Amino acid sequence: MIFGTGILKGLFVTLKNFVTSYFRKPDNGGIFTVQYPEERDKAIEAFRNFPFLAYDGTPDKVRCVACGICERECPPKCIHIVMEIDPLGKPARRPSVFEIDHGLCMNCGMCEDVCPFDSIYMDHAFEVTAADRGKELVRPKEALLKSNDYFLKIRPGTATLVDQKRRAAEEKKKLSRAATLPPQGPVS
Amino acid sequence: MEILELFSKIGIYATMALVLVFALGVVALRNLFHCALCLAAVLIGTAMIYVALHAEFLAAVQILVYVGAVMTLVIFVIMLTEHLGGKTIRQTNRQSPAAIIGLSGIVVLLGTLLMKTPWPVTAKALDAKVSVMSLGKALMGTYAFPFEVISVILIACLIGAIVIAKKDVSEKGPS
Amino acid sequence: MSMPPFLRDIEFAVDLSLVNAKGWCLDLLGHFLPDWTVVLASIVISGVAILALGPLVMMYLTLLERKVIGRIQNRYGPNRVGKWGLLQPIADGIKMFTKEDIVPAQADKIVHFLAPVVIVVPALMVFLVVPFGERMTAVNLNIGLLYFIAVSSITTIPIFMGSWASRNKYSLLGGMRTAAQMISYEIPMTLSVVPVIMMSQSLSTNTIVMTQVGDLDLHWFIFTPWGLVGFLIYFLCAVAECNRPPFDLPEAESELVAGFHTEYSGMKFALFYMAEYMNAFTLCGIATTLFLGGWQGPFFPSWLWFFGKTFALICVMIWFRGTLPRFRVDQLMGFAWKFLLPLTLINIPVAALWFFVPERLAWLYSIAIFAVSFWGLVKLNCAFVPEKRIYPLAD
Amino acid sequence: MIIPLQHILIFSLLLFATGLYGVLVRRNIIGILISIELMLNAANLNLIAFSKSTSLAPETGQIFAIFVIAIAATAAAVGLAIVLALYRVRKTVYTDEVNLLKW
Amino acid sequence: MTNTKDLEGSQMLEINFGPQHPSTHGVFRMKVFLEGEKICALDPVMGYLHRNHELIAENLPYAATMAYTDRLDYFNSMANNFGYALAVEKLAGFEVPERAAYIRVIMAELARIVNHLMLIGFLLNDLGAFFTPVLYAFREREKIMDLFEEVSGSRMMCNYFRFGGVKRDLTAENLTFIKRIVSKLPAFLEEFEALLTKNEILCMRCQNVGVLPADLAVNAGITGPVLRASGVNYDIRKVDEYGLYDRFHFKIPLGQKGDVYDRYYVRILEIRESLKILEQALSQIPQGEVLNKKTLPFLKMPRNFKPATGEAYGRIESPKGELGYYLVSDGTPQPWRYHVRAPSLINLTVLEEMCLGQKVADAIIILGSIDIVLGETDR
Repeated sequence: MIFGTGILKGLFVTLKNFVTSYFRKPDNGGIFTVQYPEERDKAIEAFRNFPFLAYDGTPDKVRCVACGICERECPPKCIHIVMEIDPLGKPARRPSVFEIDHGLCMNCGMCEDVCPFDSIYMDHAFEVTAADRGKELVRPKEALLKSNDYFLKIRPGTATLVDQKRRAAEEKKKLSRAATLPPQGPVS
Repeated sequence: MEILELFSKIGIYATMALVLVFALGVVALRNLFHCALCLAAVLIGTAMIYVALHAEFLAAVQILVYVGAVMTLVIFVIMLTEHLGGKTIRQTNRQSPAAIIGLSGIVVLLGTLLMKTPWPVTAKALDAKVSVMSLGKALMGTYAFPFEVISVILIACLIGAIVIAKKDVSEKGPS
Repeated sequence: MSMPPFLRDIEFAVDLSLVNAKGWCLDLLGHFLPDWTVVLASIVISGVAILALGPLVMMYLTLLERKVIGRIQNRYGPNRVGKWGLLQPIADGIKMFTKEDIVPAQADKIVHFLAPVVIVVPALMVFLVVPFGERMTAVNLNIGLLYFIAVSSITTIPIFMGSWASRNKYSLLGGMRTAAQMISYEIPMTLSVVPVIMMSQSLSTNTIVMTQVGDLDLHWFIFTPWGLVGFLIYFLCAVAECNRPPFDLPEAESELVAGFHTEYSGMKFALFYMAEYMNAFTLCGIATTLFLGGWQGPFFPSWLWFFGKTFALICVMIWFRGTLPRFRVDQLMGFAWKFLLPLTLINIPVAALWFFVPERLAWLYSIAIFAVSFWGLVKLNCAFVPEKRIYPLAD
Repeated sequence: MIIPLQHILIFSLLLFATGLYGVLVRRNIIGILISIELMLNAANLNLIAFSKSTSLAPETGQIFAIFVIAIAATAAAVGLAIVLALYRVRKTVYTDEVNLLKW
Repeated sequence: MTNTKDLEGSQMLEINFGPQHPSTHGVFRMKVFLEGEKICALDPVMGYLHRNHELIAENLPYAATMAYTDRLDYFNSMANNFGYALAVEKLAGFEVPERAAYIRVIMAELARIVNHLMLIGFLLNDLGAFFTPVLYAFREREKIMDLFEEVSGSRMMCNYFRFGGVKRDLTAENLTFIKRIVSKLPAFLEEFEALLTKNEILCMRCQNVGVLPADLAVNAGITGPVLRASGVNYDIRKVDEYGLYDRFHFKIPLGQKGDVYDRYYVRILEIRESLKILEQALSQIPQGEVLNKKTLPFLKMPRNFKPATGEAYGRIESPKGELGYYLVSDGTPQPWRYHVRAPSLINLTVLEEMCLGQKVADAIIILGSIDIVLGETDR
């Protein structure tokens, strides 16, 4: 073994990489850079970033009933919920305040796991910025609300399952209601 | 072309003045590191004057040996012996006034002598061009013996310096 | 091989186009103004050309380096500013200019300011003797090579200034390392040049290029055994002299943060950076001049040849940077003193004998001598030889 | 010669005197050493100036200057080595603090 | 151990490497006393990244801590999850379905590969190579990271393991993707080794530097590749045979001298062994559930999970060494005591012994070869 062969071998490796970087495919040892604003990595369904609140149809039909389970179970305690009180003074089973502090949230997905009302899910949007970490990072309900269509778009697999489950539950509810109440018209 | 000659004259005198200013810096500044830098400036300035006197080879040697090697050594030792950011303490002893008086006397005396003496300037010497080749021939011919002696001295001092600066037997001296 | 005469004429015209352009300017000036202004103008034109060339070369060297290293590492390198990132150096320059200039509170303010200014001066001054092309040496000094070595040795002083004035321990360590490294590597570098001086019997860079003359039958010194060994030694020392990997100890990022320029920011940092790259360029340029036949070469204009060869050498430096880890201080010194220096000392007599021995025989004996001495030096320096190890696999 | 010999001699005299002043008044050994370099430099300048103006072989002055530079380098090397050794033992580089005449 | 307090004010050069320094692998500080370039004393200072991990966990339900364990050793959150899941399963006596157990092994070994590749890359960075090994390692890591993201939703903070299984099943595409990774890695390793292993500069720098004798390593409680590089055959995968490691055939590479080079090369060999495990696991993996049905309600309602009073210590061979989780339950939803035995922290204790008498540059690579992650060291 002559002194210097190891270095020469290493130099050859880098030379080879220099040359092959011009024509090799990314998954084959070529340049694997994703040129971000123009190109984007392929969307991965399981990807989780900050949570969002799903609603059906219009923003006022929030699925969330402000039960506060996610607020309690959130490990870094970044969720703040206040239940809406309707004019009669009774709880409206709807959040009047639903805030998530993005400065605290660690994207663990615990809220999604524990939510019994299929309301809170992990989002794909990662391009979130704020100029002020005290106020702007605390995202209000308006910023968190996203439609079920959006959910279907970003996470088709999960969203379809959830929709099926919800529809089945609805059917069941209807059926049970139909069983307890006398029919009031033709059922479609 | 007289103007160009005038320019070079001005240049030489300016260099001399600067060199003297830096030389004063060498002896008068309190921060030793600054002194060393001033010395480097003096050496480079002197090299420029050598160039003006058509001794380019010597100028290059001066820069190579003095600025490149000796100054580096000096600064190295300064770095080793001075504390980083340490306060500068008094750098001169009490002989300073006496030295100034005595030295100014010597300067005045020698200066007048220099100006009074008629220095013979031969035309042949003014025209003579010293090429690198003739220098080399002289070094290897006429001055071969001193040259060899110098090299022996250099070797001796190299070894001596290493031995002196060496800490103990187990460790290497500075190279 | 000979070219048709008209081609030769065209080549000649292109070759000297830059020189002729300067000549016409001076002629034009000579019609209106006194003689001395023409001399002055000549100096000014050459000076401006060099002053423009230095930073320009540096700017695009940074781009080249980033691109090449990017490709080595399977990245794109800068490609956002301008086509292929060609305007990136300008963007970097603007950034450097507008950055805050931070001076440490305890720093020696004057020296801290002077160091980056002073370091550029020798880096620019050595451009004077680099023969960029036929008749394109700014000053044809008869001691050109010595001048180059002397002036480039000044570089240690401003590095010292920067490292001392920063009042930073990383800087101080970096400065110490610089001193040791630069002095150590200057010696084999200077000695590796000696055979070339012996062969061309001149210190003038122009004459050295002219002794390697030849159109397609190459008389470059690198095609002789002593030239090849000399070139390799010179090149390794050049890499060490401009503090580039694997000899980048003075600014070892993982150890000393940034070495002597840890405390520099903004334009002052840019000046250090500039000096470093200009040094790399001139060292490679001189390597081209000494061993690769300078601007000699067929078909293309001489300056194109010069720049082509120089940039090829710089690419090798960049290649080293993309591949090799760094030496340790003691290994670095050992490499210079125990390996390169003896090899240069062997190289000189081999080159001297080259004069007196017929070529075939000379090839034979020089290859034999170099092989034996290389082998012997490696054997003597057992620290350089990797240990062989066996790794047992247990259950 | 572009400028008269006398001027160079005066200049080198001033340089020499400055160096001598430094040698006389500096407390720091390194300071003394660099002042000695100044003096040697002045001497070199004289050698060159004289070799330009007298009818000796024109190389003589330069060769002697080269010898002087070589000797100066050795002086600096040995001197600084002594300074280092002294500093290691005495923790000082000031001449008036090293007055025991023993190591 | 030299008391560095005594050296303050001496002639030696005192340098603080860190907390902000390019090669301390985070906010870690080494107080170093130098004589020239030689290290006379070294004092590791840690705690800059202390986040109260253990106390937070003691105030949270068991399930919620899983997300926090990701943040311990952020290079291989899969392994951290594994250890914590093991501890809780031991405490509560949950069974893990077979497929989930296989998935766990696959993920843990992939994490080991990622960790070792990155470590070698960063070690070479410490040695002064200009990012080339790191980026080659990144190239391979990227594929594994993509896989992690696909299965767990996040590249680094996976939060993938659950008590009694894993969060999500691997699809057939995932499995073929892993197979492709496994089939391509040996070629990459060849290239990587051609670049590094025989490189003379690397050998000069690493061989006989930072030698850790076997007896010192054992006495100091060093574990993982650092211990095995010193020639001690101790691997928890073999000792405990947790998970399914008893089903796979693999060897434990051992070093001889215990220097930086051995630590580097043992890791390369470990990657090869991990590939063997992965190949076996991929060929054997059965179909079936990935989560124990009994634990699902506890995951939906973490506060309902109240393990009986008792204690459990779950440990795994994390890429850095023995990663252990100690849990004491008092019957409430929160653990009464929770402790992490972090290999990074314990391996760091021999740093000074390895560095004394070496050069500054060696201290950096010795630190790099120990492989610390400050998230785990400081917790």
